[in-house]
Amino acid sequence: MAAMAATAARPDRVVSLREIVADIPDGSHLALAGFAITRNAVAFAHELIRAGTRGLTVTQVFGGFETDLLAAAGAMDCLTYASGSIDRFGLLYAVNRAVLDGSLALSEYSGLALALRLHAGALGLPFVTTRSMLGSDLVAPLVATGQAAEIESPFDGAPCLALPPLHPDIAVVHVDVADRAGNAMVGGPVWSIPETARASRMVDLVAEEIVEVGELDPSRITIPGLLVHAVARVPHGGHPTAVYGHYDFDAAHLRQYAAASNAGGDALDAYLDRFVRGVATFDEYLEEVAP
Amino acid sequence: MAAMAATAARPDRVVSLREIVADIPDGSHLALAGFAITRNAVAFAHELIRAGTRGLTVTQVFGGFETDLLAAAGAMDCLTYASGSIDRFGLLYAVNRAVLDGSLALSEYSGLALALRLHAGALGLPFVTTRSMLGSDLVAPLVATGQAAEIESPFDGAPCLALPPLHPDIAVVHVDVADRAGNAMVGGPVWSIPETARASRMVDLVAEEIVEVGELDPSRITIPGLLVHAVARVPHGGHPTAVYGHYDFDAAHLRQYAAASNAGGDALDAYLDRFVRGVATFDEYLEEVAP
Amino acid sequence: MSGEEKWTRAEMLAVAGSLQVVDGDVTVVGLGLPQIAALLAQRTHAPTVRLLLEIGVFEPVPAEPAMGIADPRMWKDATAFASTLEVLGVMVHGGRVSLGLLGALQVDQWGSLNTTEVEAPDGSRRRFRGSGGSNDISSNASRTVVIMTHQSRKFSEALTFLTSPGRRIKEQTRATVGLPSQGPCAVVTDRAVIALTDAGAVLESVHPGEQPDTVLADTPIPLNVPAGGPKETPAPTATQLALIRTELDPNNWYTS
Amino acid sequence: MSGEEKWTRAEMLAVAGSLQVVDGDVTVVGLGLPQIAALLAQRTHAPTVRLLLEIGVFEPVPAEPAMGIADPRMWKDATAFASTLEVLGVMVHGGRVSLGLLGALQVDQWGSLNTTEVEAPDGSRRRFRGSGGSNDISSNASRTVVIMTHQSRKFSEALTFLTSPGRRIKEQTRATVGLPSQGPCAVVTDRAVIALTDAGAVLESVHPGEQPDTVLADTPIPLNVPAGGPKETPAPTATQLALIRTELDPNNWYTS
Repeated sequence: MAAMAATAARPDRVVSLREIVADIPDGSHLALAGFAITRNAVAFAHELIRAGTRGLTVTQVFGGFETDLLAAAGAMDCLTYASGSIDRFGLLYAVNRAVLDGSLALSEYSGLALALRLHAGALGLPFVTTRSMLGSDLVAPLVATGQAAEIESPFDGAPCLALPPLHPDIAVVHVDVADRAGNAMVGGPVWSIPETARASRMVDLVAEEIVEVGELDPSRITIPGLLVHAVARVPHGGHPTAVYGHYDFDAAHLRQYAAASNAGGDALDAYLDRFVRGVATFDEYLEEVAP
Repeated sequence: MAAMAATAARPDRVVSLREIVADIPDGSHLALAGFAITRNAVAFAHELIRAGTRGLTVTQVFGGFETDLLAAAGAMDCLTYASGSIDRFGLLYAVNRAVLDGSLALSEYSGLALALRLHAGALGLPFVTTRSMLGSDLVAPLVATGQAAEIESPFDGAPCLALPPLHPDIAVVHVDVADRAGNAMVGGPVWSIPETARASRMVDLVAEEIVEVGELDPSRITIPGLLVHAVARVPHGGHPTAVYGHYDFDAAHLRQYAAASNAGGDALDAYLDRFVRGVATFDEYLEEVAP
Repeated sequence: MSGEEKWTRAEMLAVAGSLQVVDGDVTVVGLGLPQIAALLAQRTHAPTVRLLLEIGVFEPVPAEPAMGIADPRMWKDATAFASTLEVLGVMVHGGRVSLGLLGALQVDQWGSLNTTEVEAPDGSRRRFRGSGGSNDISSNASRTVVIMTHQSRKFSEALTFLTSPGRRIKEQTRATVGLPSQGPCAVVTDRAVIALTDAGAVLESVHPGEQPDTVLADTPIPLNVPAGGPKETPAPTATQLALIRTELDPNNWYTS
Repeated sequence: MSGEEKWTRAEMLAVAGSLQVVDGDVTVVGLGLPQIAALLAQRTHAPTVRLLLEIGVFEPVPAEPAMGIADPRMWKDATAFASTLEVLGVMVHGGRVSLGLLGALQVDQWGSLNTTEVEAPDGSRRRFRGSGGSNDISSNASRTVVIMTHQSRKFSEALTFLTSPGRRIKEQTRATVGLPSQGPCAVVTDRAVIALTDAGAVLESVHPGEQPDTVLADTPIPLNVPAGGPKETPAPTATQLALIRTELDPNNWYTS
């Protein structure tokens, strides 16, 4: 039995975006982690749409551009969220249209309540309790579908809402930088990214940049590599949304998308044909938007 | 009504350690955040002992040197913890002796269970649930005193343990660096520091270093200043415990203390007289230990 | 333009909204006009207001106009970047937020809000943003203020969807439902300030140039009028208007 | 010294403990000999073992001896610094830990542990560390291994205090109690390896130089012996001993 030096055998989790998408079967329960117009996994959403993946359930605390894109492409059957918009550029028009025409089943929460369900999933808690949502119309449909229960505290009898843990199959998060073992850093506010990744059975990352293990400050790790299945490098992969410290959102492109999504039909199809289905890679898309 | 420039009016929360201690009445419920031989608020514990503060209830997930010091001085009536030691240097001899002679009432948890009670306090949750501690002898005394309840999940009927939120009066945390508004950074692992601070009604900090607002990376803040009541600068204030990135533990001094604490009686009194009660300030103590 | 054509309705709304902020408030700010109202307060009478954004931002001091709370311009000079659990959990649900500033599609006489879905007279439905942190803030903040434009269809005794709870919820008190705080204390519109009390809604003031009777007619919820009639809301000052026009919203994204 | 005086009992214990680690295990390590066993495995047959410390450390690769898990030497080359909620919560309670390595004062035939308090024959009590993460790890990790010195008083059918649950808890199954995993799978001492199964404890192997009968006599819990008797535990290799003596514990803090 040979002794080894005190240096770590670290796994290499770097793959291509195409490999990440190939591992996602139709009907998967995806957890997304963008927020409106910031840090959306757009390169991933494009690749998923090109792969023709269908029947997805998506959980995302705050929906955004990526969410609407998947709805526009008809990739989603179910959505669980607390809200969605593309900030001042508009609403999630494709999502809202699909909800109203019945092609997308929606479960709605408050922001904290859904973050707590993911948090309970992350920690393996039997269930979590909150006062949020009590009295609101959000409660009844959740209780009816086993997603919430009105109970009393065993300590003081106070009414509270119990929520079961949530365990999506695969979380996909766009990060600033990851090392080759998947230890990843997110700069700026992190909204529900930590618990979205930790609640999921598998975590895939898209990173602006990939470095060697040991180059990142261990105190700045947002997602430990131990939880990560694979990481793909796609610089500018959040376009047209902003990635803090890397690039701003592309206002002109967001306006163009919002108009197409609001119009729907041929206008939205034309957008998808030109920018998503009509290109082979995200690099081609980036050339198309900023030639 | 005059317009102001877009620069913040930030509060100044810097005070002396003596002022922090003066604001802590006898009988307060303190939350401490050291861990065995690392990052203990030793300067604070010294000042508290010199002030003669008595009848304290202390909550601390992992007890350490600071906890034993308060027990040695007879400052504590009640302790809630999950464990305690001074690592390989020994046990919390003064704590254990006080528990056995009945002068210190002890509530015991698992590490996660107590961290979850503080976490529930931090988030204002009605209660929190876990599978930890089920079946163990830790449960019965907690149930008997209203600190836990055996319940079933309203979703699948699984047995689980409910724990009420915990709200100490004042948390005292030794941090690496804080800005003048109390935004504070802890390097290295943070164990239960985040929820210990957030659960408490008031947070006081002892910092190795204090800088101007704006000098710290907002992504590296462990405790937001908005939660902080006061911060005092005491370089080397964790001695003889380690503060990661600043100084190592003092093995010789820890051995000296462990021997005195294990012996108790006159030996322990002599330690306290020489190093705590017999000096006027922590600087004098530092000169006494490393003249 | 209204008020002798010296300001827009949206400017008046931002100013009246800002006056609800008390210096020292710990305030969570929703998307849109609440942002402008909070920043206006921060730059005028409430320099120590502590802003929080549910995206996980502590105490930002934005200097440039932003397209929403997900626009990094809105996070400028923050003291801490954190998570939603930290803002909606520790700060809001933990009872540490004194004021929430929220938008709404529809409001009832108790300040319950709908930000989810509305129904047109022809029965067709339109969907909006959903709750996000709105429900959490209405449920847990010490007080909340609703900031919205004043149209008759936005006031209703029977909300299409009750997203966020008011001072009473379908005849129940907040305490009965299990909510900790008093809840909404005012609806500020571009025509009036409506105070919300446990005895019902009160037309506290109408903005300069507005007639109380016309406002009442366009507010189809039970609305009390104080003896002596409503006051007149203070007119925007030149300083407030200059701030809005040159710094807070120079592109008229919110206040046109 | 035992085993032809070539190694100490504590060295044998560290080696036998290390053999319980399977390459690829995600392992939470308790204070003391479990540290040495885990590091020995990491430096020999299990180079991809992923260590976790309840203080909030991911995947450290310590190069120097440490005085416990709160000694920063034990955190060397960690990939992430995090919190107790992250290690005992997300990793352990979340079901992501395959192996816990724990110390104990007292163990029963199902692997339930006492790390809280013991009673001397004269009725006097002595208190120790308490649970820390031990209960959480025993309750939730896929499997746990107890590492302790072998003294008759440390084995008992009736623990003074049941700190951490074993495969059965006071005649109840783990499933009945509500625990998710199988629980403890072995007790490794400085004299033997005792396998823990749902049918009871089995004297799997005795260390070189130990007599099965003597070991059985010093293990006052129901203990099955396999047909053909226990095996002999593999003796420490020169490599293992050299590592312990020169790198992992050169000061004999744990293995004297």
